[in-house]
Amino acid sequence: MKFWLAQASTSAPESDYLMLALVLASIAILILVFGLMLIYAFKYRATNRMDRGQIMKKTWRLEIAWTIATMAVFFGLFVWGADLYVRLFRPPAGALQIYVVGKQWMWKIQHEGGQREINSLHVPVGRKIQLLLTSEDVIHDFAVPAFRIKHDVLPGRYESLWFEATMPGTYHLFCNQLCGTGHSRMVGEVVVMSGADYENWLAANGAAGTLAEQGKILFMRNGCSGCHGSNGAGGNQSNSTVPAPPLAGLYGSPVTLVDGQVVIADDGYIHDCILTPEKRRVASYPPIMPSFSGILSEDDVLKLVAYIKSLAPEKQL
Amino acid sequence: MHDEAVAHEFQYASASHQADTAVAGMWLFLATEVVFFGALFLSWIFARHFNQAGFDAGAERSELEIGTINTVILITGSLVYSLGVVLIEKGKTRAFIMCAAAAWLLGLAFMILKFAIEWRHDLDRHMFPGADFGITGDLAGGAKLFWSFYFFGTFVHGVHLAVGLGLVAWVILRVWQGAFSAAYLAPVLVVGLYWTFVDIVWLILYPLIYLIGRAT
Amino acid sequence: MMRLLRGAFSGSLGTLAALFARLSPGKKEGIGWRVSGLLLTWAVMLILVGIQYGVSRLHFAPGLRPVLLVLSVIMAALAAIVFMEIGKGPGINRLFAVASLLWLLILLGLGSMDPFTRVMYYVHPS
Amino acid sequence: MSVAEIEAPATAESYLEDGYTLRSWLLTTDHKRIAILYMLTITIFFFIGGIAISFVRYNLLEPQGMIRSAETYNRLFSMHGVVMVWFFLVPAVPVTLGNFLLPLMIGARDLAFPRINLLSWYLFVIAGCVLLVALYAGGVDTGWTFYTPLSSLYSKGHVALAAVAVIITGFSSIATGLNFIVSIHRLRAPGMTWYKMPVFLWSLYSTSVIMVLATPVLAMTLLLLTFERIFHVGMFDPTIGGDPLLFQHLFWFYSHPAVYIMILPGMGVVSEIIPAFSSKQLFGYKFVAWCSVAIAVISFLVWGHHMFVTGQSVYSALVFSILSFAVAVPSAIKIFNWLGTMHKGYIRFDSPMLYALGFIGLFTMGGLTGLYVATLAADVHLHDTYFVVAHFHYVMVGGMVSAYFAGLHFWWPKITGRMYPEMWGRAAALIIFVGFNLTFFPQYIVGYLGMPRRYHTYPPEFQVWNVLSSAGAAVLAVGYLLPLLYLTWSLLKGKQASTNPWHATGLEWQTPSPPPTENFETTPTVTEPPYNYLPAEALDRHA
Repeated sequence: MKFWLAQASTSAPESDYLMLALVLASIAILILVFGLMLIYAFKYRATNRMDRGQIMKKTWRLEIAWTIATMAVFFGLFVWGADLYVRLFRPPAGALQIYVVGKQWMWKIQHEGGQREINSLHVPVGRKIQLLLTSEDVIHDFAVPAFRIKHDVLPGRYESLWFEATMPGTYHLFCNQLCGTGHSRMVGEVVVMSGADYENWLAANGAAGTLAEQGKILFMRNGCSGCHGSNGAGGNQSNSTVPAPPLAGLYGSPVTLVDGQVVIADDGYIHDCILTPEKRRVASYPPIMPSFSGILSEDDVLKLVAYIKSLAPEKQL
Repeated sequence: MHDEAVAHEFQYASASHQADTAVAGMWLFLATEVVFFGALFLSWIFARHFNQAGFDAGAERSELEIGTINTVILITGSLVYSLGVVLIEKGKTRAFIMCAAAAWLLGLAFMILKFAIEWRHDLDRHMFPGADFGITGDLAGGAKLFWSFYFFGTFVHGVHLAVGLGLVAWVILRVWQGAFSAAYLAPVLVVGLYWTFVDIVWLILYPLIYLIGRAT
Repeated sequence: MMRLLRGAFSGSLGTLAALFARLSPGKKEGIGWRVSGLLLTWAVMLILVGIQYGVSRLHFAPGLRPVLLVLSVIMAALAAIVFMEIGKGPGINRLFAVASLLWLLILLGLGSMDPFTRVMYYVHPS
Repeated sequence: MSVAEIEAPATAESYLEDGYTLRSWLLTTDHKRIAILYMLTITIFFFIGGIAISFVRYNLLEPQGMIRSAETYNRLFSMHGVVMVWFFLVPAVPVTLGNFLLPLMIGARDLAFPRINLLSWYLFVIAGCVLLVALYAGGVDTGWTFYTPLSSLYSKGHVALAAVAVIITGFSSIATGLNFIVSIHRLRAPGMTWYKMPVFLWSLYSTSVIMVLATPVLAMTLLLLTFERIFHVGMFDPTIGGDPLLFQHLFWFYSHPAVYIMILPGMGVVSEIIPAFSSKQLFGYKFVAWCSVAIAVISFLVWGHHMFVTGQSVYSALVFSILSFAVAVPSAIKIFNWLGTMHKGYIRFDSPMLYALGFIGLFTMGGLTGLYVATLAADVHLHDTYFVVAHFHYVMVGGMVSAYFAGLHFWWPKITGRMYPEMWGRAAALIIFVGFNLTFFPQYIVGYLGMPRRYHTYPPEFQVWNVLSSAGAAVLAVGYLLPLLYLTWSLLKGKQASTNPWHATGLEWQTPSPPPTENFETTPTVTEPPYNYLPAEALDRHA
């Protein structure tokens, strides 16, 4: 029998303090409501013929008093919860990025070094981890109760979720959004390890090249290099038949779209350019990029994104 | 014979009390229709916001001319029915029947133009967002969203218009039979409100379908 | 206060309807002026549709999109005021109409706040 | 046809004696008979939903699941949700007690549109039949929320049929709300000003506002879903750039206010019962009345709090969170006013009062935990866990069903002309209170510990809480079966009820029990304020 939940991330204690405040406030109000109810029920029972005295008549002052008191407490709770929430969903600097793909009914996880796992996630303790989540079919939800974090995983876009584990151990990973028959089997574990253990684990599970290396193979195989050049140098009349934007150095740099909007070429942008290029068409190139939706799986897109990222010079922004 | 002018259901104080209440009931029903179509408009906002290029590319393929003629037809239909209401209030029952019949025919003309001609034309050009959708390439997704909106929205509006045609036909019949007249107008007014409301919905759908996507 | 607002509201609707009637030639009483009011409204609506159609033919600038929508809203308002005679009958008719618009605003306003402010995914400048 | 003469027949025979044929019931336009028809129908659905959830609780006795098939399990809880929400909770109080009492309370002879009222019952029955067909064909497995793209493109259940059933019942709900609003505006008896209306009518009015202005959005949403389901393409389809979150926005635009469709009438019932059994005026009448309206309006501004972790814009989430706190304020005001009503009253503990006190307690607990899930960061942890399940069951079952039973016991003598055995009534109220807490309190804990909703199997460490909960469900089932038995018994053997057995105020208590078809022989003129209870009289009565 378990009464308490492990606090295994930096945000867990913060979330629990908030819960504690809520619990204490509720208990106080429950004591007030149940207390008054029971006292009145007993004291003012019809068979008790004691003199009631003057019955309270003026209500405005009382009504306004408890309205304002309630509002003040509520506003305090709102600010507290909002502050933590905003910090929880703002990705931190310098985090270790791990990709998570949900599909009916499993979690597929890819590390930057190319290591892959299913229904388990190995992370080092004491490092900020940023998860980039997407789904191949329906909406899933990535939840780790011990970290007090949760986010829906949607098809067709990336979501970001971060945490910093503070305690080595193995914790539950649940899908919290009903995703079909196997919903309750879409569970796994998060294994938090010391830094050294994590390095060992990475080495022992070394994959066929890093994610970026695997992406490079796909880049050649799917004909991307035909237009964008073999090293992502970009296309022009000399080295390929069609003009296509250069990809080296693209990641993290601003891109001007046809409608004049300027966006930063981040993971989500590159992902969209591969699967739905019409959505955010880049200016000054003809609209000839075909959509790879249905051709490339989400895993493949991840690898391509990782490859394009690796073409960017190390930027210190 | 039963005098309709003074008889009323037993929860009302008078016939005019009942008639006014019926009209108020229709206004409230139309309020529900406003939010009903509001949900459709919100889906338009979402779809276009996330896929502007494709959505507009789809919209460019819509039949602007037929859409515009249909808009004129519906406006005229509302006008004619409203003229009929003015006339029947002054006791000109036959003139009302003429007007309502004209409104009915205009409604029918809209239906024929929309579903027999425009829809068929759209389907012939493979605009139904199914397997052999006529727009391919990058813009296909957004265009499919547009045409989903188009077929769904015009269908739902068409169902409303079909109900309107039934109601107007019923009113014409009852006026013909002498059941409704200047002395007892509530059903005529109630149907008129609905009839014009269907027109209003089209007035909003018209720019969403035919106009907005044509900017360059 | 409420009564004043209600009065002002239905009064202004009545004035608008009457204004359309007065602008038109014909008798000011009886059927005549109501018929001409209806006809005038119809004519105005046709002109607005004409403008909408003309602009769309001409491949207009994107900035004109809201104008096209506003024209439609004006036409819808004209239909409600003149054809549906919203100014007539018990005051709750107006109450229901205004409520429906308010709720439409809530739905579209709060609903579209999400797509317009959503950051699909942003990378912190690391 | 239904156009009748002004003067009603002089014979004041009760509405129950006005024809005994099946036809006289099935074609009736009498609001009281339609209320009875509704009462029978929703009782059937209550037990269908109850049977479905019994299997669910049975399954959860073991971590690996007592029912072998996960598919079956998903269909069971989905059916429980769909049936309970749309075929019991949403209609429950308005179409039964509301239908019966609204004309009586405003001093009218019927609702404004009696035939539309009958139509709304038929729509409800048709919707119910469509749902039963869907159930017979195998049911749905998407949960009652029908989230896309699971429901539109992936589910193998009968989503379209279920959606059509919900659309039809939605129109039934719109018809009822429309009728109520127009009746309250147009049919009040002479002297019945807005501030002389019982609070129950204020809450029915507010409920109707939600029914009328939220339900159409659900209808459109489910039509879009059905379109997408049939043609495999549509506005929510992420593969072509559609946004699945759009579905959630539209769905919750209805479904969050719908929670207040469920709870507002319950608050209205309690606002009638507390003064009646305290023999005292309702404390802060205008506040309680206007709080209903405020809840109805603000409830439309908070739907996004169901989507704090779904990928909605952070800015939206902030706005929806603070508005969610705002909607809790009027609810809190109501609770304090009910307590203020009890203060210095002459309190009697008949069964309606016991149910009403149970309502206050359970609703307070449900409302307070609502604050947890309105608080952004806390919701991140609690979202889609059993905590949420417990929270809304406290509000909707602990609150709403208790209030429905309270109202049923309070007005039973008026509706049927019979008294039920009082001791059984009190016993059932206690059993329900205890059983309810045993069922749902453990779910708060197991939810905090992380157990997700809608899980067919679960990690063994959660088993203790699930077994406790299932045991509580068994107690609760007994509590809900008891009223069915003794209320049915009372129809046959119960004591004849007097016109006003509880010494309550209000127009409905001035006409015989059961009331005549035309409600009042002559239209009453109202001069007194509501809840004109005289404590001195009460003292004498019990001396």
